[in-house]
Amino acid sequence: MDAALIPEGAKRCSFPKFMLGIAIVGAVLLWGVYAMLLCWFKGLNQTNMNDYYGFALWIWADLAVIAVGGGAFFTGLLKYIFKIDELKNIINFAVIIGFICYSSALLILAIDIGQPLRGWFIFWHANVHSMLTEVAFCLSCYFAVLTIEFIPNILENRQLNKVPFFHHLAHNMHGTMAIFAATGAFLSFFHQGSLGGVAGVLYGRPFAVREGLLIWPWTFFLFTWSAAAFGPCFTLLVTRITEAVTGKKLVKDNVIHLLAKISGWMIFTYIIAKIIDTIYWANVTVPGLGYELSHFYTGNSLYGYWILVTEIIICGVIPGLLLINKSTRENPNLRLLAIILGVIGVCLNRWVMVLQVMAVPVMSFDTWALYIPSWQEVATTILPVAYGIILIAVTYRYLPVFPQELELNQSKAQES
Amino acid sequence: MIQDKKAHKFGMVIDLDKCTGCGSCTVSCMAENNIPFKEDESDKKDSLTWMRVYKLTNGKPFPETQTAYLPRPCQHCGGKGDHGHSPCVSVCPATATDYGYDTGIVSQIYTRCFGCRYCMAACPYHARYFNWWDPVWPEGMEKYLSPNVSPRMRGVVEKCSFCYHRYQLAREQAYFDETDEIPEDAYQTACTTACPAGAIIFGDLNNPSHKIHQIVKPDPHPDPLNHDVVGKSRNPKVFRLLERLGTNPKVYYMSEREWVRKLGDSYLEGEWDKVKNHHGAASHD
Amino acid sequence: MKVDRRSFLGLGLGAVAGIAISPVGAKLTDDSSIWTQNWPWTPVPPDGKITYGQSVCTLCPGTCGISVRKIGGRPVKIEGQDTYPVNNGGACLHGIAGLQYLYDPCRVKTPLKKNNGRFEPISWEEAITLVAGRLGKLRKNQNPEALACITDTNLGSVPGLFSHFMAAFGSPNHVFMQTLESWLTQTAQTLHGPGHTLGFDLENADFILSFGAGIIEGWGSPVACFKANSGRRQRGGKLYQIEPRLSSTAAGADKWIPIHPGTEADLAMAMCGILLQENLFDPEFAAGFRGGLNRFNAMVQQKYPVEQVAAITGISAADIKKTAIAFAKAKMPVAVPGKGRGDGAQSLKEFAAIHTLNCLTGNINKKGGTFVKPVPEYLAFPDPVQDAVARDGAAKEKLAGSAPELVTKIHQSDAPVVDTLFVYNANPCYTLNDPIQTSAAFEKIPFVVNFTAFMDETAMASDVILPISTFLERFEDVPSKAGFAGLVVGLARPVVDPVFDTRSPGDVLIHLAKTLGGTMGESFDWPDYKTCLKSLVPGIWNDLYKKGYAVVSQGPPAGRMETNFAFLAENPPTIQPQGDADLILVPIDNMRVASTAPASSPFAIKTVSDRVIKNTDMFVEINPKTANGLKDGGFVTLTTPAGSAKVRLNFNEGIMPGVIGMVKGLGHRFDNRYVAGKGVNVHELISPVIEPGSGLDAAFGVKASISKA
Amino acid sequence: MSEIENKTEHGSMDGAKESAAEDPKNDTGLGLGVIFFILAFLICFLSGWLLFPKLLYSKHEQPFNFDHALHVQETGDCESCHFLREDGTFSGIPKTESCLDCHTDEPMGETEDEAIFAAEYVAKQREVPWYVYAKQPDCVYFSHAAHIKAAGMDCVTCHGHIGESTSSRPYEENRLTGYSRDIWGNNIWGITKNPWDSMKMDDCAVCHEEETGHKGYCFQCHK
Repeated sequence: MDAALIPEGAKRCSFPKFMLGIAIVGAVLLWGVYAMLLCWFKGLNQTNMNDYYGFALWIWADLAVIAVGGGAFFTGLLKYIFKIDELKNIINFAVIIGFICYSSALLILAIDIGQPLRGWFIFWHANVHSMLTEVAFCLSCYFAVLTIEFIPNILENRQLNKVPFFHHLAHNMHGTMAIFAATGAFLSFFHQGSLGGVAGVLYGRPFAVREGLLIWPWTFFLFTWSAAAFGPCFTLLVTRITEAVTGKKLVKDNVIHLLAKISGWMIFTYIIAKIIDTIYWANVTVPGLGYELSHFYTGNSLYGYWILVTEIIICGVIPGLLLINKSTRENPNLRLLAIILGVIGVCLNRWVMVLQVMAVPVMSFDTWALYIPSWQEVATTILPVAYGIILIAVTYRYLPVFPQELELNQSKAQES
Repeated sequence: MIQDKKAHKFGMVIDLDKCTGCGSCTVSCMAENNIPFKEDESDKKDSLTWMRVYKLTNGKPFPETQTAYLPRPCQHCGGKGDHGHSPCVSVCPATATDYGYDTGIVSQIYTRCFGCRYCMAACPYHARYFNWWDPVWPEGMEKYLSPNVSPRMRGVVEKCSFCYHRYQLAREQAYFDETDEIPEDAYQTACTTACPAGAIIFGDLNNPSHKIHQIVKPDPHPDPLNHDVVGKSRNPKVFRLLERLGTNPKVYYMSEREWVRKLGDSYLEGEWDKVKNHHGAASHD
Repeated sequence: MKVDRRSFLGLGLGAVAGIAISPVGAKLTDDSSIWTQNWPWTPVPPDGKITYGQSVCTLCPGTCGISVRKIGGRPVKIEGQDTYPVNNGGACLHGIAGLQYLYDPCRVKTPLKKNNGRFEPISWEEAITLVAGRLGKLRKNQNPEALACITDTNLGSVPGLFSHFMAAFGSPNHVFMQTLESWLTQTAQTLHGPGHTLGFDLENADFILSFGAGIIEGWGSPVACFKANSGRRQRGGKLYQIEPRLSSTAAGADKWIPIHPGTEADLAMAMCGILLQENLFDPEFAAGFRGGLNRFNAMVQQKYPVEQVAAITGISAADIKKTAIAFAKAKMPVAVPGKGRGDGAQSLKEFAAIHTLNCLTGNINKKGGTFVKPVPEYLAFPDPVQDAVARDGAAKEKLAGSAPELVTKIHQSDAPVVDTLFVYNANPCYTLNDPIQTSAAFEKIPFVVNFTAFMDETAMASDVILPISTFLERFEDVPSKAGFAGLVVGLARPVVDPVFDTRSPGDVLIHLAKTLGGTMGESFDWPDYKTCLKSLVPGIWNDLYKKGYAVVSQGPPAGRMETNFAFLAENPPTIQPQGDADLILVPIDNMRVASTAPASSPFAIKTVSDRVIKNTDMFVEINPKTANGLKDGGFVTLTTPAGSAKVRLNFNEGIMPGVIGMVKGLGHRFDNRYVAGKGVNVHELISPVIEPGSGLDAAFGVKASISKA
Repeated sequence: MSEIENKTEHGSMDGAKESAAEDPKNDTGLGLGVIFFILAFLICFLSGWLLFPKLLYSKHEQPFNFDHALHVQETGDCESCHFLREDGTFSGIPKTESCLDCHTDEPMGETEDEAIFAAEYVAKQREVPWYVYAKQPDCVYFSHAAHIKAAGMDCVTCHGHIGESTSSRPYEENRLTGYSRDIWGNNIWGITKNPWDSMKMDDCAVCHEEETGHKGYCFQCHK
């Protein structure tokens, strides 16, 4: 039915099967859209957020998708600037994942704000002192860059590529991609960082506040670093999932190993920095404000020291070591474990830097504030996941996303 | 920044020993500022009360228990070093809230706010409130709304304004009378005038003739122990909330009771005894 | 010509390009954001000229002067009136929320008649004719005493007009709700003879010994008391608070002395004993002691020895002695009776014992002391014109001494004792202990006429509702009361035209009497209430009208006071709480909740702690030691002899073990989603116990048990 | 070579058909496309510029015509009717009561408008529901006293020569925002020649910046 659109030589499942899958995920998507419309038309009373939890699940989801979407800029940086050519075999997919993550982030922001129709005031009446302004500008610009990076891949669709204009456009865009990759890396550095800055500048919140360099608190650098470290993990994870779903090998092992190795070193160095930051914060920053470390990890039913251990040791040090070490890195199961732990780790870090910040009492007579999201919040948070799955399915089906796909699956095709 | 010849610094001092926790300030504030109410207001984390009264306790068992009340308006922080970079103002992405260098009041434009709530995350006092709901009054009750304060729409953040509209009214009177002076009693907030116990005193911290200045005796120099802190009270009975964070609030509290003063901030074990008699640069003279 | 894809593409692109470089996009983006700034469903209050109106708040016995800010003639804010001699600026939260009462959705908007259990609107003429018809029959049948009347108080011209009406009609059955003032009058009568009441000069006293009086929680005239308390702190005056719970007053006191609930009278008796024994009473004042001081002394020494009282009250003997001696040795000591707001169930024995402490110190009718003063007499009512029917009826024996006693009598009797009942400014079907019984008693009364502004529980149990204007819409004289030291009469004045089709109660009574005609009409020979009021207060009308108030008396009353100990010397029995469970439930007065009529405003309810009401569930306070394995915040069933309720626990270290505290004023059952349907009415768990000496309900609490729900 | 091949086959055939239509030699399609483009562009462009502003605003006539010039002639100034109250607040549009200082329910002149005023408003003791051209939204606080008294400005500076008008023009209201058109200004891009051509926040800010060196803080102009 849609054979004409499928990349030449690639094998795809039947159209009805494909549509069935899309329909199932689409139903989830529609559920999310329904929740989104409720939030837009009835207001944020549809959520379980409150005056203590002005930032909650959505902002966490925002930070998390941007962190794991960091694979796009970092892989681009490595490929186009550091000229690590093997990565061309995964860069397309990294860009798509990045595109999904960033478009999701923008969508979530559009739901999250109380007055979506006035959202553009952030640009029009921008306050340059606000980290969020920096986030908004860099995020939108980088999203534009990602779109530009994504376009050549779209134009490589068999039908589109037949149009000479599109064909040449795609070709030329590939040629200039280094410029965009550099721009993207620059923008990403700032918005990943400013997302870290969002928490780090809150000097009214001892749990979040960090000292830093010039106007940037340490969390600024930690966030950029962690996005670069864990973003590739997520790219690898999604690649692995796509391989599992399609039942095909899509990227050669040497590429995977290389990216995993780079990620491993990034995680390892990041986690050392994070440990230093935590120790400094716990021993200097916080006592200086009159708080014991235990204040932040006791006296409530959720946030205990376990979260610190999980984030730093289990989901930081361990994946780092597993990916640095050649034998564990090249063991598919251990590698998978490491990248899963890594993704959990960075998401947990973003959770802590949003939700735990809100939960900790600051005034001595205040109490811990815990919160459970409403179904509307959960649905709108799952919405981007469903959207991502659909977009990956569609792009995989119709675009030559994985340059090595045909090569890796030739024998199979011949066998049949 | 307006370099006013005579910049004001409006502030408040609340005597916690006089405060009875009666709630008049809260209600006066709600009536003055067109604050709506809902069917269920028992979820205090979703209840618009610019002026909230907290209950403090010394945590001791019966019969040693002691309690006190602490009314908490917006603290109108001057920010670190009192430079006007209040925690909430510096983070607003749309410049919908700013620090008035001529009054020391943190002001807002509700109609510019697009509801990102970053300011709420920044405020450790929970002084900022979000309009989760459309403001709705029972039929006919909207007749008592005051035109001096615009009712806020759903989806924006609001907070105590130190009844800025009363300042505006006082200024209009002064313009009409062709004088520069606004007498102390011409500009008083709704909570101050309502307080039946006379526990709230409001005025210009920069004006030595004002009662608040005489009670608080703000230290113009940075605190030698923490240079972010400016305007520490030289009155041993007066303290501020979370002073150590360097937010530099303009709302001061006063109590004879040491346990009450201690609750103003967090202290490591043994630390309180060292700092409790430290009252700004003056105590080093 | 072939229209193909390209044509459509051209059309689309052209349209997009054309719109894009026109102002449509930019303007609509901007305008849609401006639309969000001016949503048509967000109200825009109209502007206008600022003016001020002055009136007196009648929501509670506090009688504060208020200033109403109006904009374009529309009242927008109520504040305390700076110059008013009761509150001197400042106002309580209920008064400040007064405009919510004015526009309350459960205001009665027009006269109503009950027909088959449902109210239907009728005109004022119909309503008056209906009531007059019923009343006319009573008089025709020579049975005028079958008309009874409950008003909140007996003070002021409006309750006075009701009394006048009852007298002219020929019924002795005008009873009043229990108020602090009624207890104080009874106490003064018992110890000093009829025609007296008590006032407390808290503003100047240097040692206040409060037996549970919520001095900063609504006792007496709340704002005046708040000011006095702040003044006391500045003066360095002392406050000792004796009560089972760490109330705000206790927390703000110099000393909190926890006491077993209901044993205050014993303590006061023991303290009297100490004062007498240690010769710490004032010999000069003692010259005026009558009626068996010695007998009293002998009795207290025998019946209230300190050690025994220490065991009963839970206060150590040493503390009792120390406190009594400190009190006696103070320069200006005042012992203050009246637990909580002082308007709930209390005991005359307790009031008398506490006031005896004042008498013994001799700090009576002196600055900073207790004032034994005449009941207000500023109203010059003409004698009612009575015909034979009225004279006969009025001479009959009074059914009851108080509203709770009347209700109990009606409830207990099989024969209809009352044919028609007037209720004015009271909500007995909510406020009295055992309101279910009260409502049942109301069912037994064939014809209940309610003069009320709000559709409350009692209004719902009435047959005809005559909607009255609020204190912001009408004239009324408002005398200070409830322990206020001096006598200030204020004038409530209309600051706004009646919002609904309501009338002043005085005008309604005049209209009703004229409709009845004959001697009734002659007794009410005024054209309207305002003229009537003017004629009733000839001496102070000018002050009232010009200044808004008249100070009738201030400072200590002149003259020596005689004190009669006969009542106490008999050692009247102490009222014990009903039931035999282990715990004791006591109502708590919370300043933020109105416990009598009218109910709280939405604003007031909004300020109530989430440890009192959460959603619609109510918390009761207990000491963690009493919990017995139950959890803080957990649901329990609270059971008393009168009933049971599902409530949640609020652990409070500041309440005596064994005591359960429950806030008064919640659990309303009328139709107002902002105020009613939240929590439980504590009165539903307590049955009235009429104290023999006073005829008033003295059930201060009840035995109770809790179990996991 | 089976499935994939076949599909590719089909695919290319589809492609071939389409490319025939797109054959550059057959340029009627393209030409028509261009014509449609131009047509649509012009229609949308012109309606965006000319029709849209008309649709965006609804027009209302004032309850009756008001002759400012005549009244200024009779009273001598603006302040007789538009005055500062003793508390410094601004009276705005006069209430009927103020008009009664001169007018009665018997018309003084002979205009039809005054007759309407006398009969409909004075006699019936009603307020005239004037449309206010310079009405700011509810979020705006504006102090006339600050501008008249402290800054010594006159009415014309902001309001223009309304005092010289002899008739009331229709009031135009933005259908979406409810604003008077005078706030944004007649020009749809907000371009203005005179201060009174528009009364937006930016217009206030420009002058404030010039006169006081600062735009002012939020609450200076917002409530």
